[in-house]
Amino acid sequence: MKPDLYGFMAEFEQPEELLNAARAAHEAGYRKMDAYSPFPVEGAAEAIGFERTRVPLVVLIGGITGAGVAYGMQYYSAVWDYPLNIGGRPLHSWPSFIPITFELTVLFAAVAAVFGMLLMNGLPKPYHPVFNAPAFKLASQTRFFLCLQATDPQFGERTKYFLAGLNPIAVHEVES
Amino acid sequence: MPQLFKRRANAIANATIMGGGLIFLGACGVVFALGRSDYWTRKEEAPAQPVPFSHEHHVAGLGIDCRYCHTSVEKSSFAGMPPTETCMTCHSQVWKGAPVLQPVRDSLQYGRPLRWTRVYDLPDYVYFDHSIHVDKGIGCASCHGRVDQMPMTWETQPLYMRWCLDCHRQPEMHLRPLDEVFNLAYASPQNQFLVGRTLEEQNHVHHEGLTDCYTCHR
Amino acid sequence: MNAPGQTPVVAPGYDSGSVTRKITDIVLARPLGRGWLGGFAFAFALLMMMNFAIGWLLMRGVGIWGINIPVAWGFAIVNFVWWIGIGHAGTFISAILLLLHQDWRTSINRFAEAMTLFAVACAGLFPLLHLGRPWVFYWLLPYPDTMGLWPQWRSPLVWDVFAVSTYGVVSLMFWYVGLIPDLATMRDRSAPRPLQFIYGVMALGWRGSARHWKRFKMAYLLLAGLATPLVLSVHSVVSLDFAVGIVPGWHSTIFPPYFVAGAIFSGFAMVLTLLIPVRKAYGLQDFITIRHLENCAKIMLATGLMVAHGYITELFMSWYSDDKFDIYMTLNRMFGSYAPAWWLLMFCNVLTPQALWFKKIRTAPVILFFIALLVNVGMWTERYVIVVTSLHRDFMPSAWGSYHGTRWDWMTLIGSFGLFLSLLFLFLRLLPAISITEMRQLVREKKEPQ
Amino acid sequence: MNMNTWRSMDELEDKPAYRDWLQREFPPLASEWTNEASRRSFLKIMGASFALAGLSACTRQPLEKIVPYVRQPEELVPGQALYFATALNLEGYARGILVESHEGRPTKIEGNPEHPASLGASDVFMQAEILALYDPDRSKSVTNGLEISTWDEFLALVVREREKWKSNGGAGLRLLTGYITSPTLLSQIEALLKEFPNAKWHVHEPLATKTPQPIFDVAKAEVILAVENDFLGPGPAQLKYARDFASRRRANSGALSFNRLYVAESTPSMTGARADHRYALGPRALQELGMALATGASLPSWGDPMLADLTRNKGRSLLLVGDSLSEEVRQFALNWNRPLQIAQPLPSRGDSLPELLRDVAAGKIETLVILGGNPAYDAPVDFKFAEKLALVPLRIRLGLYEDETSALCQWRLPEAHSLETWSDARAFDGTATITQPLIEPLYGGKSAHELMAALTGNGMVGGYDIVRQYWHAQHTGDDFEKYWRKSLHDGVVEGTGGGKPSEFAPHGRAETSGSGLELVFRPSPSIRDGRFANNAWLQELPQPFTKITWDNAAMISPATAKRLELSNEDVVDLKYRGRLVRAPIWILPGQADDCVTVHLGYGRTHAGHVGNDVGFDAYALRTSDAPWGGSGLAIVKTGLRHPFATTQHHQSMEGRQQVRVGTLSEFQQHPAAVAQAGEPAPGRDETLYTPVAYKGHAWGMAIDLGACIGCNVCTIACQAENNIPVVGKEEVARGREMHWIRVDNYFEGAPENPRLHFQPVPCMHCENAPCELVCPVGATAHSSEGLNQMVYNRCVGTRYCSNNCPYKVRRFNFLEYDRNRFESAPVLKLLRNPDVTVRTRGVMEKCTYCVQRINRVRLDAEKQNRPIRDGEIIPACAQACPAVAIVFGDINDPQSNVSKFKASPLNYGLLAELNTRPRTTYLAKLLNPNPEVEKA
Repeated sequence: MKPDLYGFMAEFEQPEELLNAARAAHEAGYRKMDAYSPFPVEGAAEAIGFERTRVPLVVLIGGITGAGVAYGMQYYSAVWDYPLNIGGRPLHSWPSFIPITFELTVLFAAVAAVFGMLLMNGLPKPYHPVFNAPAFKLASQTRFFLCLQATDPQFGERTKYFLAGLNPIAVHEVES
Repeated sequence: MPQLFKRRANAIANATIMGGGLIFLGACGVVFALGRSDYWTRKEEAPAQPVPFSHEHHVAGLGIDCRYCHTSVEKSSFAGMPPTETCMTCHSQVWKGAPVLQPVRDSLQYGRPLRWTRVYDLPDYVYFDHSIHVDKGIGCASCHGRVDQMPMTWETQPLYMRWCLDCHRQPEMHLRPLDEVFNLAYASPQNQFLVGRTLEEQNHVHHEGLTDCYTCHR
Repeated sequence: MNAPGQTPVVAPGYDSGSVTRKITDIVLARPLGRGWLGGFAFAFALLMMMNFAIGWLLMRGVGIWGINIPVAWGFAIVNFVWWIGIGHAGTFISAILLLLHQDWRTSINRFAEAMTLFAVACAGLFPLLHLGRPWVFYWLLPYPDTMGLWPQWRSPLVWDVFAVSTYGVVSLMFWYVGLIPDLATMRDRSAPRPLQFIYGVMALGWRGSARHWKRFKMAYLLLAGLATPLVLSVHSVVSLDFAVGIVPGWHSTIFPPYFVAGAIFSGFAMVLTLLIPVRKAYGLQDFITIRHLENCAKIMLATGLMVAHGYITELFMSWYSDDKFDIYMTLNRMFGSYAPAWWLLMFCNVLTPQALWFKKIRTAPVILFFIALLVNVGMWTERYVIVVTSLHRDFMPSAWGSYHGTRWDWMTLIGSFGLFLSLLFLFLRLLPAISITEMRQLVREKKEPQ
Repeated sequence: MNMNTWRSMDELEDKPAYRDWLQREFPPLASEWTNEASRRSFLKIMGASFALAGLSACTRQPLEKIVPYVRQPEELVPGQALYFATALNLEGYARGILVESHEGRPTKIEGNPEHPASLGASDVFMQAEILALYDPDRSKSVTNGLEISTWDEFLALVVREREKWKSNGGAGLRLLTGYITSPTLLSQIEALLKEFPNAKWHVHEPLATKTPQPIFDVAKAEVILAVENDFLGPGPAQLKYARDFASRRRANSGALSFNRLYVAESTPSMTGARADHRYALGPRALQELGMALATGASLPSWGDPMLADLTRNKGRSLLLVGDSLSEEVRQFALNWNRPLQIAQPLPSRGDSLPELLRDVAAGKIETLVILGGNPAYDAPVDFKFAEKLALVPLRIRLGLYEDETSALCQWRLPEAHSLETWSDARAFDGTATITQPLIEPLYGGKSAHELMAALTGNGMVGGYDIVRQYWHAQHTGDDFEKYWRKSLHDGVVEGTGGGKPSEFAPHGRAETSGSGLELVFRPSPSIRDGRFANNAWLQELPQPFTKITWDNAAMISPATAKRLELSNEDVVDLKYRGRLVRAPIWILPGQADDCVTVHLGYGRTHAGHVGNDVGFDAYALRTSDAPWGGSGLAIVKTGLRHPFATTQHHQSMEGRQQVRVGTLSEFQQHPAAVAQAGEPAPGRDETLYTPVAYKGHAWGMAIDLGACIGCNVCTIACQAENNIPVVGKEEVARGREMHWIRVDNYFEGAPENPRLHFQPVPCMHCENAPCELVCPVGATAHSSEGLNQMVYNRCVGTRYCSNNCPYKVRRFNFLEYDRNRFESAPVLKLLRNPDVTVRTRGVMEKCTYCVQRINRVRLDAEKQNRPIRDGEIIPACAQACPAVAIVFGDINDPQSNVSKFKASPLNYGLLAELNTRPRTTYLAKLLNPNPEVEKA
């Protein structure tokens, strides 16, 4: 078995096949694996044992920060740093502070969502071993791939046959 | 499929993102710092003058009072620049032939005024009044520093609005007894805060309106 | 899936592959057409005209415009409000319709979002230009300056700064996030190395991993959730520019809702004005079907009715308030020196959309196109009426005046179309105008029953 | 009082013609200055401006120079203004002034409280003189024909001439001047005439009658009837009359001792606006009215109770008739008024213009010396002055400008401005003032005294010596130096007042026989007889009632307009006694029917770059036999249109009670009712917020509409004090005039004879200022003393504040007005008030209550450890106001004058129902009509 092997990759026609394959692999005890598809396949993540994402939490934190920053900034500058009598209105005109607080809440939350997602996905990652797989460019168009990685303790020559047993179109060797 | 990118592309990608971020922050920092730098404010920069006039020599050395030359500092917004005559009251006797004083002599002879370079230059929309500050117990040194230690005169303060506000917000931290106003060497006491409070009473300093826009801008 | 007799949202007989090919080919395979070149050249010429006008503006000052005392706001603000309005459809379609599981949104959301971005770009220009001293615009931003001063938070203009910039940023991220998987597709389908490289960089190395998809979907959903209140807030805030003022004709509590309605109204009008020619030019009738146009028309009808309701409420309130200034303002709008504008907007925004009650009209692209055009004009006129007629006669008869745009006003307005269209043409040429990923899902879902 | 209001005759913005005109008038690149960069350099400058736009925020402050004196003048404290007492002339009459001078630059003119003709107030002409002083168009060099010459060459000429005169006793020498009261100059002329007995001196003054009207004590008059006599309007005694009249219209202080004013006039005047009963009658009707009074013939229905009113108060009533009425009437009036006559200005000596021209025609004249004046422009047209002048071999002119008259003279000598010369002059009551120069002649001019000295063979003596010598001769007592210094300091020479009455020699009545339309000549309220035509401040000053700037018009009544099918801006030919002038129409409510009023002073051809070709020249119709107009006018439509630039397009109140008016009796019955006509202002407690408490001072202003005579001086005084730029006709037409305080003008009641109201409107300094709330950068905020501060250097120019200002008192620098063709002349930098920032393009500005004055007083008080005294702070507008209609002070101090004003039941806030809490409030106007007349 070549040392510089990233894993074996099975190529499928339909998302259902991918799902079944993934489930089978998981039952077979494989853990280090990933599924690739041109569009989100319902249940694929769960099938490969990826249950929950922490994106919502990040967004929540972002939102709260935004609100805090916005209101704090306004309160500090208008009441504390340079109090001005503006048309006889009170220094702490809280109703006027709401719009900006809202806007910054949304802004911070949104930024957190996007960058949180990219960060957790480890993107950008222009180079990745899976791209070595022939025909993988179809992963962004029509085909579905299941990749069992070499780092998995169960991994071995037989893994290839195991995948082949899931009647894919083809099984590719992916060198790292 | 052949890899579109080399392995190191990942590193490069991350580096560009990190780097970009850092460069942006850095740029902000530079602008921020530059705006506050002495280069920008010309603080501690002694511009060339037609005559190398030394406050150090005249004030510390000869013990001439500020008001001898800056006559209107107690009367007017403008402290007053000494007319050539004032220089010549002494220099018609001492340093008669000194070449450095040639411009002064010429000035008197041909009625050509001396053209000094401004050291403290406030924007034209700021209306600063010397007389009131002196009258309320703000010392010359508070803004002009130890001119008695300046061979050539330089700016000792950034003259930012924030800087003005510092004092206008809590004058008590900068007040001094009226008889110390022209004493450049005066050092504010440890308990300046308390002293300042009492001085406020004595010098009739009112906080009210000190930070109004119209106090300085019209 | 489809109710009987309803045109499908995508013509039958498509699968992932064909969908992908059809959309990507517009960019990758299609040669530079004369149409595109001509169109872009025209748009770019307009853009240059605007630059000329802006240059002169910076040289001479806002005095080259028609503004005066009492009418200190003119075209600049009208254009700003109008463009921001246009910018509402995009996010509305992608965010709100996503949350409402409207499958028909998929084939037009990308396009609409792009339109939103470009409209916001145009809008953002005007508040800057209309400043008497544009070079100190940054005083409206909070930053630790050497003066110890801050923005004045009670001013709606400051709210605008935050609302518009937030809206711009969020829309941009929303648009780009949606693009990432498609960019990957482009990367993998483009032949020339440089193209692969560029798309590759932009795709951030997306590889469609299941984990990624899960987080991606979550983030996208949350963004939609965040964008929804944002869409509603932006024009509310813009409307506060007027509602907070005490000028009769401005000082009105119904402004926020009816501005938002108006915004979506004009937004969809613009979507139609652009989609109808584009789908024809690029032969996308299979993806952007009559169904889409009809739904847009329906939304226009609904929002149009809301706007009409807004107008009527305004009239009613000024009568009901018994406020002499308000009553005069209303009469002056209807019968004063700017009456034509008011009647025009009534015709365009209230009368015209009524035609959309009829399915025949809703499904006739050409007619729809012209109705949409009228609505665009009408909405611009509405803002003109609100800004100008309210100001030109407010409280003190002795200070009443008049206003009309100079040629510089017009050059800037028309020039802004140049900016908008130039960006749009580039977008059509360089990026997938329809979300490929979502179309793949769609064609699958549509297949399932078989 | 009925508040039924009507729409103004015309609202410019409704007229499509107006828009067409704007297209026409402002071609494509609208609002360029004429001297703007060429299109070729456009891109270059454009690039620069982009760069500038980017960098202006981040350029290092350049080094500046600071230049001390070589020898510092004794009295001068750098940074502090000095004030000098002197005087200005209007048609020869002195009005005392105090001139503010910064480091030797005169910057502002105020009235001299010591002076009887000024009383500390000023009129528009006095205020504007300071601009005239610096006017870059003033004549700058001695010129002989086309040659630039020198004073020496001129002196040589004089010497040669004198030889000739010595031989023939000065036959052929003639002197032509305006009306002169200067004792020194008169003595010099006497000396000349004594030396050369055959020489003659002629006087020409286009407006003043040969013997001017006597001055009466208006303050003592219970009833006044003014027939075509605008005694509250511009004139040598306006300030005194205004003060006295207002003193009888105060409802806020003491007993209500109101006088009553009847006015019959052909065209609305400031006096007419103050009338309790006003009648718009044409000249013929006015003459009949006058005769009826004089001869006791029957009067119109309202006439009898009025006459009764007058006779009831005989001895305490005045019958003021205009110069245009017949001698009988004037004589009758004079006798009627004798008891209240306090002064009779000295009649002008010297012969009249016709006599001069007769001699010219006879070829008797070799040398004509013209001191000042501008006869070639303003002499009666039938004199054909210009062509006659050409017959004089040697023509010498001393003039402030290279004007129409100079153009016809070979020797043209630059005259020094009154503020540049030593001289003297008498007020209407004979009070003499020694005028002193504030600055060396800017353009090398000389004074009339210096010229006369030359003519009398004394060579070039300085004005100082001449004037001082004269007064030395007059001074009987000892210690002349003391007397001299005191006279200079006070601005009046002691014991010179109280002019003696003299024989009455009437002149120049209107010719009122004949039929057809009648023509009425009036001096322009802004530029008088044309002598101020090159003064941009005055040209841009909105004229009362019409609010027209930069123009004059043929003013007709609405009814006449309807009859002749004329509308505003129609250009017509005025055909009058075989002469023709082309003039635009303005429909003026309150104008008498079938009578056309035109303002003199416009259509100048040699005024300067400001005054040339503004309006039409009405002198072209003015004949010597009817200087104030007459019958036989025909109007012919031309189909052309001429656009006006007015500052107020709409002059109806729309029932919004901006100006609140009541009668004395109403006020006595229900004091509060008059002022509370409008919607009440919400109470202090009607708010969710805790109201801001203003400890210490709280500045406020009260404007007494009962006193205001609408003279516009507040506007121009403010302009002078606050460096307010002139923007020109095009910008005014666009609604961009910059005046910080405007005088609104409303018509109320029936169009044929409406009531006329004035209302000065400065910034209200609202406590709940709507403008502040909406400024995104806090460029406008409240001070701890309740001032609505406007900080130019923080303003980014969103203009939101102006939109949100219900009073529309904010002004915006739409363009770089400081660089336009009126302001860009470098010499005008000397005029700027150093205590006020000169605003740049793109920033908002407005009335500051003259904060520079507030601050100056505050600092002085602080330095002296004393409180600020009431009345110590006087804004420019208040200081100039002759009627004391504007009062400023601390409203926290119940004893202050302003607090007393505001305590009056007549006090009300403009648009106070908006809860703006204005610091500037108004006192409602009270009329004192005669019940019998109202019945009749």
